[in-house]
Amino acid sequence: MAEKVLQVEHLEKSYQKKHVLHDINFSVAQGEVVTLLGPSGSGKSTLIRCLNGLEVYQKGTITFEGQKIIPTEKNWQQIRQKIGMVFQSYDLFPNLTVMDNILLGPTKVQKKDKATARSEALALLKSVELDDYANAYPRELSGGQKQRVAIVRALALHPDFMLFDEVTASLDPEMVRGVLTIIENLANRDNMTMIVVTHEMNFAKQIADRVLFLQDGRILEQTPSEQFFTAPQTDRAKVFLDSMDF
Amino acid sequence: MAEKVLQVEHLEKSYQKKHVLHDINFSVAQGEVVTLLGPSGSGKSTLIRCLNGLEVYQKGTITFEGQKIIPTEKNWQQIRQKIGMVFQSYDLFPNLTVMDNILLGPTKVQKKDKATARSEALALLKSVELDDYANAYPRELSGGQKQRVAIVRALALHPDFMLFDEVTASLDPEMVRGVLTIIENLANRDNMTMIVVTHEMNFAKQIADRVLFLQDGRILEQTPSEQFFTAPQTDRAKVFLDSMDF
Amino acid sequence: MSWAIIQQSLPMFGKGFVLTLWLSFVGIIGSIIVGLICSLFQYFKVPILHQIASVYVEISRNTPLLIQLFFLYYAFPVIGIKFGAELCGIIGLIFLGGSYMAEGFTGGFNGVSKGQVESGKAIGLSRWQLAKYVVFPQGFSLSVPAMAANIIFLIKETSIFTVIAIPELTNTALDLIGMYYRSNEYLLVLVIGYAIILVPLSIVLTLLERRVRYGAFGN
Amino acid sequence: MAHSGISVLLEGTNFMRLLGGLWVTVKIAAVALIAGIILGIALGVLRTFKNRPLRIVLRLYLEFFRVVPTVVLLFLFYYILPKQMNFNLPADQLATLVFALWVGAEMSDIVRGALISVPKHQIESGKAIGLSRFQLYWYVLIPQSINLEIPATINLATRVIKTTSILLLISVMDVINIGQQIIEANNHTYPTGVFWVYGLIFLFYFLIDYPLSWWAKRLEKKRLERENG
Amino acid sequence: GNSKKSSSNNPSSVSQIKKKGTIRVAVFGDLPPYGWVNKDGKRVGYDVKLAHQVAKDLGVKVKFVQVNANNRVDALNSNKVDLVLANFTVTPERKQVVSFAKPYMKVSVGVVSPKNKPITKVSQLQNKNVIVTKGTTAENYFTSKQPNVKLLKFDSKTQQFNALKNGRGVALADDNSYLYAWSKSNSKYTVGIKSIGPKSYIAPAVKKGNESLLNWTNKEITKLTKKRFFVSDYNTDLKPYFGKEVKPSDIVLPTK
Ligand SMILES: Nc1ncnc2c1ncn2[C@@H]1O[C@H](COP(=O)(O)OP(=O)(O)OP(=O)(O)O)[C@@H](O)[C@H]1O
Ligand SMILES: Nc1ncnc2c1ncn2[C@@H]1O[C@H](COP(=O)(O)OP(=O)(O)OP(=O)(O)O)[C@@H](O)[C@H]1O
Ligand SMILES: [Mg+2]
Ligand SMILES: [Mg+2]
Repeated sequence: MAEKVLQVEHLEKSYQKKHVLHDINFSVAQGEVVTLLGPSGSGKSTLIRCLNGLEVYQKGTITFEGQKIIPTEKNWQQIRQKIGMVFQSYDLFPNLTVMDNILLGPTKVQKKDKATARSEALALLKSVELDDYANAYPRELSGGQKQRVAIVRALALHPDFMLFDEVTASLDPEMVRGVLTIIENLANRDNMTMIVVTHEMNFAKQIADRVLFLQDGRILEQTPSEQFFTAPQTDRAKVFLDSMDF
Repeated sequence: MAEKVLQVEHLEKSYQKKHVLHDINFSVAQGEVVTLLGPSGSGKSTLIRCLNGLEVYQKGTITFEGQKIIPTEKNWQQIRQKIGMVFQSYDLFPNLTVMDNILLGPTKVQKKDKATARSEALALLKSVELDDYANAYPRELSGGQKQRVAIVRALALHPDFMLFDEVTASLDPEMVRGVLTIIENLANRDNMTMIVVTHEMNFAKQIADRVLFLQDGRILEQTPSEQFFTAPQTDRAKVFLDSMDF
Repeated sequence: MSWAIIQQSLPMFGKGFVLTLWLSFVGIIGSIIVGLICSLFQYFKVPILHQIASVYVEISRNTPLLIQLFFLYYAFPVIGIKFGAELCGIIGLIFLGGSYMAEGFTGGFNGVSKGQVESGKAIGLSRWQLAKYVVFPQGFSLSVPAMAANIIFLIKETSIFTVIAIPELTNTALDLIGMYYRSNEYLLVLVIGYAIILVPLSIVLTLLERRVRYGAFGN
Repeated sequence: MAHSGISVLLEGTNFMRLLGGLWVTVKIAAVALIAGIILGIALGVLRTFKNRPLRIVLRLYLEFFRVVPTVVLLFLFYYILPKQMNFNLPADQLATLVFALWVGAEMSDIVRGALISVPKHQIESGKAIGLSRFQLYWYVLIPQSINLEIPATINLATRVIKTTSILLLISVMDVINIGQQIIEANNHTYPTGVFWVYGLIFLFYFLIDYPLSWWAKRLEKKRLERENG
Repeated sequence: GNSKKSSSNNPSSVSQIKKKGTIRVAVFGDLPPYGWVNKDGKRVGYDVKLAHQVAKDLGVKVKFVQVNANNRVDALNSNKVDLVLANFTVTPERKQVVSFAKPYMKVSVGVVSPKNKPITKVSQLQNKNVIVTKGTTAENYFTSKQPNVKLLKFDSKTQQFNALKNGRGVALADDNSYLYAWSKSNSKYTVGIKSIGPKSYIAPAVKKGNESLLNWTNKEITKLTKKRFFVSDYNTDLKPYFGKEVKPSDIVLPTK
């Protein structure tokens, strides 16, 4: 098996009284694409947010690129430069232009040279067909365009690992494809290691190497993609898959 | 052809400077289910809102059950009792219980006897499997449940005609089916006349007698359902349909 | 700091305290009534009255209570209109508070979401029914924080009544200081007097506000 | 008789003196606002930190200035501070200080409110690209909260300007105090002078505050329009 | 060493005043003819003239701080001013909180009322509203000696006189001398009670413990009295405002 980029062991997470994640164990290999499926409220977002230090977890360890993460805000801040994350709500900073949104990380966090960062950013924008919008403000973009910029913003830090949390959920149906194509390219062409939460079953089928199926905060199954969509191991997953196409 | 319940002729609508609907002409026959498809921003919501007097239109006439509507707020108020409408954002009144939400129309607008109205409301709630929630407040319900109550609230006025505007768009995927089933039953079992705006293509296929395809505020085609989904008349509709399944 | 001095002054402060409470109470009730009437004029766009209400709100909000009181108390009698000091105070407070309350209610009514109004229309509610069953109940809850802030504001404004010789809390303190020169003691009692009224009120209103914000109407 | 009273305003240098008093008023309000706003921004940012003791102290500061009427604050500072702490300022500077501290308290609440109403997603997006806490505030939170703060701040300014009317109680030579001097000096010749002098002062305040209120309302309306699409 | 330290700490000592080159004097701003601002915006009056003379003799400039009756004591105690020349009547209570220099004027409480409803006896005031200014000897007198009289208490002279004109009380009580002046220019009113309570004196006041300025002021008053300064001050600044019922000897102390 390829090198493990990320390893999660015995992760437990509660919100005040609510126990949301139970004994989560899994790992992701270099270049692997894992999709996280499961009904609403099963803990997908919570899990993926733990992996980026956006949630405090109570127990367990996360090992990233061979190093156990000591979960202080300072450490996370370092690690986040290597783990990109994109959310459902395309949260571009409305007070900055598209270009400035993208440059903020490279120039302010990584202290890169501005000119280099800018030409890199332009190349990335070009790859998502948005180079014309470099100086536009987020409010001038459609949802799909915003989400593509959000992906570029994460990629501009050259992360080793990407997390996507339902990035198309708030898009108009016609906008969905453009965004998914970019993620698909990242997976297949650039061989990016990533974890993707999605409700688009066709898309999941297409990119996932492996599926983690979550239910009530537990991993019910970890199955190679082909097998999951044709013959899932658990009944719950079957019911879930059935409900996803009307 | 069956009796025309609704007839729209030469409808034009602008918001300040923006011309949003151009020369809209169509009619709906008794018991017919029309779905309104089209890309985001094409004017679907605006059109459907004009049909219920929620938007002021600048030109054209709407004829409902043989009578030309004189578009004053007073007239619309009468007509709205016969044309039910359900929105994307399940806007139940948060200050009233489920039952009171439903009873408001029948008892206050139509001055029905409270006991009768209540037993009718209970029957309707039962039909959507929510009779246990009669005394709950909207905040205690899930999105899918709220949307089902919103449909019941509209039906409680015994409308002759129903308008649905993307009623499942803000629901979790697993909640969608329950709501669509109810609309499907209304169409197929109760033979309700209705116009449905939706992005769920499978659902549209299943219930529509006819599809109106809107683009940039114009009706590009009006095609019987079977034909539209297999061989739409316009290229634009083809592109649209392609984009809808990844 | 002398306890004896404080103790001796307590009966006078007690009277001032009661008067402050009473004037605030009457002023606040009056303000709510005036505010409500104005906001109803504005909500229903009653011809003429709604313009009058708007002009009133602007004048009242953009001038100091002190000058309003000076006018009522010192200037109006010159043109033959005379009210007693306490009446002047109450009229002034209501004149001021009415516009703040009106803005609060109007803000609440306008804060009711468009979706709610449209849902109401869609089931055929008339304009009045819409107001009665949808806009007002929700609008009042939305205006609670503004009301809370206004109530505290108005109580504090009663301190200005001192300039028209109403023996409320502040006037009492300033008077005692002028006679017996024990400013430390009297100012301490004065601050405590206001704290007794306003701290609990502020806590209750903060809690209320929190409930309105997070509780009731999360759709 | 009432008509002739208006000429009290034109008598001698009366009108110019009233304007001079107004200038004192405006100057105190302006300096207090500038200083208070700067103070308030700093405190507002601090109040969003998780540090509990700090938050409690700042909250107490806010509540003190909220609960005590401004008239009383003025007297407290005017009489107590110099005696207890040997700290002395002329009345107008002292008034400026009190108003600045008051503005700082109110402003800290405005700033805090605006900061915490920046959507949580924005903070998370910022964290996700590795921004430090300072960078998060500087590039994301503060710029985004400004639209929310401006109307509230203008409204605060109108309140401060109105409240300057009480300065006459601590012998600042503000517009009202000058007005009283004029009323007293012309009382014999113009018995209805009181009406006109207070009337003019009333108008002065209105002319300063109304445009500000109008501006705040307009900004607020625009912001709401932007937010609701 | 202690006393030395405190005197060098004293910002109002004669040496400090001379060093700063300014003396800060509390005066009234709305009490003609004692301390007021005339039509041209100039501070004038009997007290103001005295202040100018004091400054001149100290060889410094004068800076006026306008006060109301009820903050004269605190203006001194909180170091807002060095000297009070604001018609400050010497009373036992006040002596405990400030130091009075030698008096320069005589005074007692009088009561002014409308000519058409004149008040001539204190008994007419029982249970009636009487207007006073906070922190005056008139307020003190009625509070302690006439508890059945209802007092309306104002912050400033302007406010109290306006209140009388608006008929908010049956009469107004204050130091008789300016009531004479006021009633002369307001001919519908008369000083119906010329004097009640004890005769008293008006004197400059300094902060307690400010021996240096107190001693200097005492010498100054003695000197000015001898030089008949107060007589000429009376003639220029007071006499024109008083009616015939006032004689110089009612106000000015005898020149020893
Ligand atoms: N801040 C919070 N406080 C308390 N409970 C929370 C919080 N955030 C999430 N939860 C709870 O944790 C559980 C998991 O939520 P999570 O958002 O991870 O689910 P999800 O699988 O991402 O759902 P969805 O598909 O709807 O996004 C849910 O029961 C949710 O109610
Ligand atoms: N209140 C408004 N003021 C100005 N323009 C508006 C307003 N509401 C809608 N529009 C514009 O009218 C056009 C049609 O909008 P409409 O909401 O009807 O589209 P739609 O087909 O329902 O889109 P969606 O699928 O996203 O709901 C769009 O260009 C929109 O920007
Ligand atoms: Mg989620
Ligand atoms: Mg729409």
